[in-house]
Amino acid sequence: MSNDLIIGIAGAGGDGVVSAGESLITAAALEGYHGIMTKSFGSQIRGGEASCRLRLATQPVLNPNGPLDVAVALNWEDFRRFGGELPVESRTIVIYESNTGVSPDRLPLEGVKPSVVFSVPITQMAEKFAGTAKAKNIVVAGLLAGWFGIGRESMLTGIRKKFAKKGAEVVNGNVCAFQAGLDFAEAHPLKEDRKLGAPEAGRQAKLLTDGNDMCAAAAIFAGCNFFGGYPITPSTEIMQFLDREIWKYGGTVFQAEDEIAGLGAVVGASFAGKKAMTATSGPGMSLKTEMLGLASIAELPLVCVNVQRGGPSTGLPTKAEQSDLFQAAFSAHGDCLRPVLAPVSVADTFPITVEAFNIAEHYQTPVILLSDQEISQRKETVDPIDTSKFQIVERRRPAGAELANYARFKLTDSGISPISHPGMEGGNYLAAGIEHDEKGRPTASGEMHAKMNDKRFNKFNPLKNRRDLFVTIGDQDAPIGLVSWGSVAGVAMEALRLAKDQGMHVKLLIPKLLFPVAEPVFEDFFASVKCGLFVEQSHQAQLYRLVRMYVDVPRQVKPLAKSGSNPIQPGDVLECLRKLVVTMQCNPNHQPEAMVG
Amino acid sequence: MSNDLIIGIAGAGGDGVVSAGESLITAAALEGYHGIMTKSFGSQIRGGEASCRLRLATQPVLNPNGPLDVAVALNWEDFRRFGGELPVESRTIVIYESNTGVSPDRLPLEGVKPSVVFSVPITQMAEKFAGTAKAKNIVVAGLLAGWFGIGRESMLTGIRKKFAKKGAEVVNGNVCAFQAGLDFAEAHPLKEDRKLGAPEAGRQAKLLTDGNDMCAAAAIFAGCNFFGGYPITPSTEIMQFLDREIWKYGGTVFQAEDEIAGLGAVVGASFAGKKAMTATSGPGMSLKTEMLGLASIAELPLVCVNVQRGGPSTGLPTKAEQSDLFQAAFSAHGDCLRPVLAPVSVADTFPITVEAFNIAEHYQTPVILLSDQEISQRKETVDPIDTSKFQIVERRRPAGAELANYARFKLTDSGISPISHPGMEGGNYLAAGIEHDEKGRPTASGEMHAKMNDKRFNKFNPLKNRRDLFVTIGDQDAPIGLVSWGSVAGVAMEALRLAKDQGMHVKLLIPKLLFPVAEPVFEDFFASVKCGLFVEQSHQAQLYRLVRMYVDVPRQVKPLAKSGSNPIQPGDVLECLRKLVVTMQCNPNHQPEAMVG
Amino acid sequence: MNSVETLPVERFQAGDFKSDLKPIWCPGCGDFGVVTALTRALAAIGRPPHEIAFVSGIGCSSRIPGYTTAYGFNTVHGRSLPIAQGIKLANPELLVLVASGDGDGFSIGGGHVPHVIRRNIDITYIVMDNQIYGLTKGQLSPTSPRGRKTATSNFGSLEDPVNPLLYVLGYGASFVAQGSPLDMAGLAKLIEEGIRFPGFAFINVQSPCVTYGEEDQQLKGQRTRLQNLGAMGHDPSDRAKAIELAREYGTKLYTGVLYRNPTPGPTYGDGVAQRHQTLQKQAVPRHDILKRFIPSPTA
Amino acid sequence: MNSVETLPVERFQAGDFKSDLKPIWCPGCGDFGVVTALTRALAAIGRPPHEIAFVSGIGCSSRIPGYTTAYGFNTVHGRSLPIAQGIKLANPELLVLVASGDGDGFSIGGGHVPHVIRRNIDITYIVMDNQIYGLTKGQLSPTSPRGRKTATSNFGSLEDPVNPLLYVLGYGASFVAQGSPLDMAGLAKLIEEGIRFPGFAFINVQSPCVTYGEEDQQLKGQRTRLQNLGAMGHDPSDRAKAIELAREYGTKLYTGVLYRNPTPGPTYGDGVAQRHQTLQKQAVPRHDILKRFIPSPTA
Ligand SMILES: Cc1ncc(C[n+]2csc(CCOP(=O)(O)OP(=O)(O)O)c2C)c(N)n1
Ligand SMILES: Cc1ncc(C[n+]2csc(CCOP(=O)(O)OP(=O)(O)O)c2C)c(N)n1
Ligand code: SF4
Ligand code: SF4
Ligand SMILES: [Mg+2]
Ligand SMILES: [Mg+2]
Repeated sequence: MSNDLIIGIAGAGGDGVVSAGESLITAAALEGYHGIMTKSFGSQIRGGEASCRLRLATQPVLNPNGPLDVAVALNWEDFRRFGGELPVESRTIVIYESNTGVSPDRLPLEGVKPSVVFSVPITQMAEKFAGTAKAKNIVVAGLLAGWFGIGRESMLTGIRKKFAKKGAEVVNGNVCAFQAGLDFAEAHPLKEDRKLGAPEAGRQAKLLTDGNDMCAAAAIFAGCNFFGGYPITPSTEIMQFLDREIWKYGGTVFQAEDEIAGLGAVVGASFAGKKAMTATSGPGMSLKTEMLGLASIAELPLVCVNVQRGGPSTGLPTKAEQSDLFQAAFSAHGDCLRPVLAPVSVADTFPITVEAFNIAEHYQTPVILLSDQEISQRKETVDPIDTSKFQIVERRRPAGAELANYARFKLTDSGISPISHPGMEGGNYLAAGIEHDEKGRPTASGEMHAKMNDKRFNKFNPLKNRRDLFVTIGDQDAPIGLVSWGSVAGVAMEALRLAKDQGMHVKLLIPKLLFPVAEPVFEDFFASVKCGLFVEQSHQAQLYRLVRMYVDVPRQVKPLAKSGSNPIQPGDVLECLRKLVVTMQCNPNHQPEAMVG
Repeated sequence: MSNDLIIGIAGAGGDGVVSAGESLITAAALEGYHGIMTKSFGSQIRGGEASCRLRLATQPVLNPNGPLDVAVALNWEDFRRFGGELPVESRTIVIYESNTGVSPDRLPLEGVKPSVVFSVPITQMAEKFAGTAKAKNIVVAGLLAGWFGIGRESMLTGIRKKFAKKGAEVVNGNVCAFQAGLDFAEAHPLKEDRKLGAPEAGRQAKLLTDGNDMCAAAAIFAGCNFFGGYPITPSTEIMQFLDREIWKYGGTVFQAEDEIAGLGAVVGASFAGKKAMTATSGPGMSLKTEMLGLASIAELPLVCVNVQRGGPSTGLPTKAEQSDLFQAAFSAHGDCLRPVLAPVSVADTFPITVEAFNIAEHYQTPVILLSDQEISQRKETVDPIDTSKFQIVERRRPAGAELANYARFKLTDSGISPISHPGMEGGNYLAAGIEHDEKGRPTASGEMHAKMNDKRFNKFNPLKNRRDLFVTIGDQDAPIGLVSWGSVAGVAMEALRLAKDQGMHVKLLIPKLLFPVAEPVFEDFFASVKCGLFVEQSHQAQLYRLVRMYVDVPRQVKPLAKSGSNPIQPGDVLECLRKLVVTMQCNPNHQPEAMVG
Repeated sequence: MNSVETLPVERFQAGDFKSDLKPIWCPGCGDFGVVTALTRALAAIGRPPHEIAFVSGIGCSSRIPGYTTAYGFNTVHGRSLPIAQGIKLANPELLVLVASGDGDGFSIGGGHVPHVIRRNIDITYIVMDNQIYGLTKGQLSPTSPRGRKTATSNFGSLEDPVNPLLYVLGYGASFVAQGSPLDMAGLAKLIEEGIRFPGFAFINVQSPCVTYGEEDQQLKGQRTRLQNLGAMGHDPSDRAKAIELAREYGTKLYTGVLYRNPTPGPTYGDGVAQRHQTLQKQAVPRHDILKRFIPSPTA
Repeated sequence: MNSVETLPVERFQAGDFKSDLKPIWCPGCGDFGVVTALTRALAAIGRPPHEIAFVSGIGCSSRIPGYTTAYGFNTVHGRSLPIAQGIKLANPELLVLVASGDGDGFSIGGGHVPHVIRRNIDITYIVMDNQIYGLTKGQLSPTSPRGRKTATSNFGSLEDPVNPLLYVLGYGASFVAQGSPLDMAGLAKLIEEGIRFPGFAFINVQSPCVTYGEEDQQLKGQRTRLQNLGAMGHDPSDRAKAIELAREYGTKLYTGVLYRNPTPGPTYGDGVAQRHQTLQKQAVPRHDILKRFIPSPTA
């Protein structure tokens, strides 16, 4: 029996590798399993190599990483192209297409000799039963369903649905191809039963989606009425989802001529009183810099999603990295603060996106939502979400006496001034990028500038005590502390489990609010900490550096930071932790080398 | 006798206030005095109020700030509009236009009663002698020359030159108006002689210019051949100077359609093998973000000047602030490092600009040069500079064997790879914003990405030991440390003098290289430091925060940071220092409130 | 759809649209005339100030929203059009005006012009074209003539100027006009017409910069050159003729409506409104949106 | 001045301009034809690869410089033209080529087009116009026809498309052509002509996207629609006629030279060269530049 299975499938672009993975994870979701699926392609738009990586488990899955339990190769050249993304170990069960002509004891894998290897005539089976090699993915699904015990019923339903239009014969052929996979598996049982056990929380079906669609859905839930943006990988699906949905609510999706105009339209929509958002990735964020500054000084609410990819510049457009945090916090010129939030998973993208809108509207500010390529494009099972538990915040509008001698930028105690919008009688004012007085009139006065800067910064103070935007796992008094964020937080969570298993006394802090730095939260966390790691996917260890600006991070807390594309593995974390602990024990004053990758 | 005189003059736009100041500082420069002059205007382009502030001294002047020794009001409404910019104290000598109808003991100045006040019929004298009220500024110049003993000869020469074309009568009239000012001063001697003493370093004439012109001249000296940019206050004069000069050297000034295209053309010119630069201010910097990232990954040398003004957004376009440091270091998406330099004065703008080009060419990188509105637009006397002492660095071009199987991004020990350019046979390569291998071929490999990130960061390591880019003043073992940068460094220098006069054991560090943070230099500086201040003109104390990212700043070193427009005064620094020292002595473990303004 | 409903003219006076912020333009600047003409046009239109959103970029000209009582937005350099489009799409009921300078509108902001026009978003776009960068003190503008010496073209400009009238006609604009504060009544009328036009309307205003402008651009210089298209008998429905006249931008100085499409196409807002109507019945409640993610079996 | 000196044709073969980087375009993508035509044109021109700078933005089409042996620069989205202008101005000796897509060139990069044209900088600009965003997988492009359904226009586009041919003619371009990989020889010839043209040259290429493009844009679909301007007897010196033909972009599919100015004006480079010559004698040595700051008495 298994409770956690990592399956990797690779082949050529047309092999249906991804659709095999999708039918498996869909089946798993319907049966109540937890799962994450990631896809990876060569740089070609079409016809290159394709792979997917599927992690299914009986308890929550924290990340898609780790060496494969099962490797499926439809051809070896393509499989090998994914290198470190599909790591095979000796314990990996290898299933491959017989017609590759490779013998099971001479697999073209450097330095590993997997002990369980199946050469399967996949194409031949597809052709024989479904009458077409296109059914290869159906055979693969059958094989996996057979060996690992998931999805038999749901995949059969899927086959019937998918091919219904093509007539009974085609349906039948594909059902037979699937069955052939099942049969093959039955005929070649694994020595050890590796079927997935029952889901721990029962067989209730889960939702299944990716981070981009989740973000878009959350925006609709939060009341977003306007999207302005420009396509860019890996964020485009947010706009695409909204374009399919938002019109139904009287909203608008505006594909602008560039990212500047996209955010410009969002700024306009917000000025006009609507909840508005944009979504982009690194290069687009860079172009939005000036407009974000305008929104900050004009105190206009909006949500700006940055689905991070590898940088700098065009960088690695289809790979994840966490290297846009500095930019999120500091790209604009002048003194200006905008909150930065980051979800840790597809599921988490829902509450964090809703929170982004709430913070934007409450504090009258642009909010940067930092997702990343992995979260945004991975398929993940999600437990049903009770939306009635969520509060939706609306901006504070002026009323009654406030409109009598209306001052848009009134210096209030909270720093938040009631905000009007065109159409509201008596609320007329001049919004501007130039410094202004309470009434919005332009000024060059140093005194007024200082007051307005104070207002624009101090209004965010309450955010620093939003402990609900931080997750701490482990004992409060643990001497070893991990900090991690975004998609890598799932890796840190798994590392935490492993470290505890090895008897380390360790805890983990996951901030979802990255900026402003919540000093009290970090200070409390570090109170007990003697050594530890910031685990993050960037060359510069951006969160580590950012926190240091405001918090005295204990000297023995070091960054474990790596450039993107190759994900950090739980094992990497564990190893660093072990080294750190050993060094500390030998020489508590020693300052180990920085671990920046 | 005086050795340091601060004169403020204010009037209406047409009153010639600035030209009076200019003729005085010119005369002073010719006579070997040190001087700084700043101008300030209302927000109107024309016809509003105008003022200038002139500090002349027998020894080097470190900043233009401080309360006035002499105030000249051509009318009181306009004078008062400048408020804190022209602070009058009881010891200030006040000179004003009689026709304002104000009596000398009822000056419209709140809370001060200057003891020495002269009501002078300035307009009447101008009309009488020069036959026109336009000569008011000539009368004012005469008054100041008379009372403070500067510029008599040179101003007379100036008058003769300026009015020569208008005939002997006009020349004569103006000479008489000037003489009338001198005579008035002689007839109303000050109780105490306030004439400026002889310049300490002798009467050798000095250069006179402002930061923008100095920057442009330094660029030409450094070999700059291409400028691409777009006008923006307060940086436009750099482009304007270069447009007058660079063509003579076969260079080009390209006024682009926007800042993106401006920097784009610079990137192109650099790719084509030329030394190239752009100059802008905050909003323009924000627009250049994406292009700067491209230059970083393509490793193309260029200099990008940001003449900082008040932010965020349009902010305070005509006022100085030091609030673009975070942006300079961190605006681009992805992990990427570009050096940031800042001069402290007009004179310093020469070596620092040359250094910016040298670093850009040597390290194949964009360099951000952070000037600010004050340095860029103030007139300052500059000691003659021996340009033969400066080294000019050229980029390392491939030759011979290196061109055989040329790899543009070769992973060398230094991280610096010889760079070819179109036209060079055998050097052909693909430059790109996308991640690449040594040959410039696009890649999505995590391994290659990590290697290239390492290369692009590690190549800058030698910079962190460039101690020549840091100035330390004071005893190495002083327990009190000041850190300051840019135009505010001059204020800190003056504060240091005052603090020493008061017996404090204090030293000052002035980094001209702000990023990467030179850990060794700061660590050495802080070794003896128990308490101290970062003195800077930004709300967020940006240098303080930036240094904290990389250096363990002693806990009792705090920011003294203020939003822009109203400059920090040496007295402010002194007061904060005193408080800090007192608190430390009472309770060495006490953590005083942050002093962020 | 008519973008502006006509209300009784007496409802408002020009003064109702003038704010108490004192303009800081140079005495004699042409922009004074533009704000006057505009407030007259707005009085004629009769929409109350709070139903008007007035957007601008950065420049002397872009200060204009602050001098009116409308909701103003003095944004950043070159981006007034995208922001205005967001406002109009977010609330189609608003009367949306945009003001710009020649640099703001045709240099840094020039990339946005074709798109607002091909979308035909119902806003009125007024460019104060003084052939110079006023606010930054006299640099070359995209409409400065070839050879012109300015602070950034000390040896004369080497490039042909932009032709705003021809460009917007080429982009397919349905309402294109040019005015001058010299003919205040005419300018007010043009702005009014532009606002009433159902769709994107462009009005180029020859608004001289007295401080950095050339002699012949000043109102005085204009006096001898200005030719009124109405008086000339130009038929504004004749697009070919309009293009021909537009070509003479920079040599001749025509005022009036160059082109008014007699059969204007649908606005972007019309398309959106229709789509909203068609699709609204398909909406599931916002709080049920996650139901989209209930998986259904697949192969 | 002729921008390219004619060298003996035999000096280079098309193959000399093909790099060994394997294109990762989808099989059948129109861009394969463009690189072939281009390398043929370059062989005909006869300048060695190292004297060529080939700049592009981002998009499938913008990958093209990497597939040639020229100095390539695959820059950022929409900014190929400014960068190319910097290269040309910094070193006028170089042959500067620019490649772009419809999105890269007319959406995000559209603001740069009028300016390079009015400056008349001597570069050759090739846009691979497939009426779709290929690289990002099928979103609306500025040249997609009204009503077109794409991943970002699920209910159909609400806007009129950009007309690249008409726009560049309106901006005053002196060489405007359209080609298709369907007529490889013709396309190679057009590119060659564009390069030889002394001044800015624009070539729009109908290069179909086989993966996200519509049926009628595919080479097969083009076959029935393509009309060769040469065969039609079009006189490329007739600007009015060129504008008329350009108007039919999107309905008709003309290939060949639409417009070639028979008396092209000076290039920007000509002006710069002349200025350099005039001013060089005024230069003080660079190390003496600070002498500018020796004050002289003033009043
Ligand atoms: C991004 C950015 N770039 C440059 C500027 C500086 N700037 C302000 S207005 C302006 C041009 C003004 O010319 P125009 O648009 O013609 O308006 P005018 O002042 O002549 O009315 C410039 C370059 C800025 N504020 N922001
Ligand atoms: C600043 C920025 N915005 C968006 C993108 C994403 N992007 C890359 S190519 C492209 C458009 C591609 O379309 P087109 O220019 O027509 O080229 P094609 O792929 O069709 O050849 C987009 C939106 C980007 N790389 N950079
Ligand atoms: S500078 Fe020119 S455009 Fe600006 S206010 Fe003065 S006259 Fe008007
Ligand atoms: S997606 Fe389209 S444009 Fe891109 S390579 Fe494939 S066929 Fe060509
Ligand atoms: Mg102008
Ligand atoms: Mg395209």
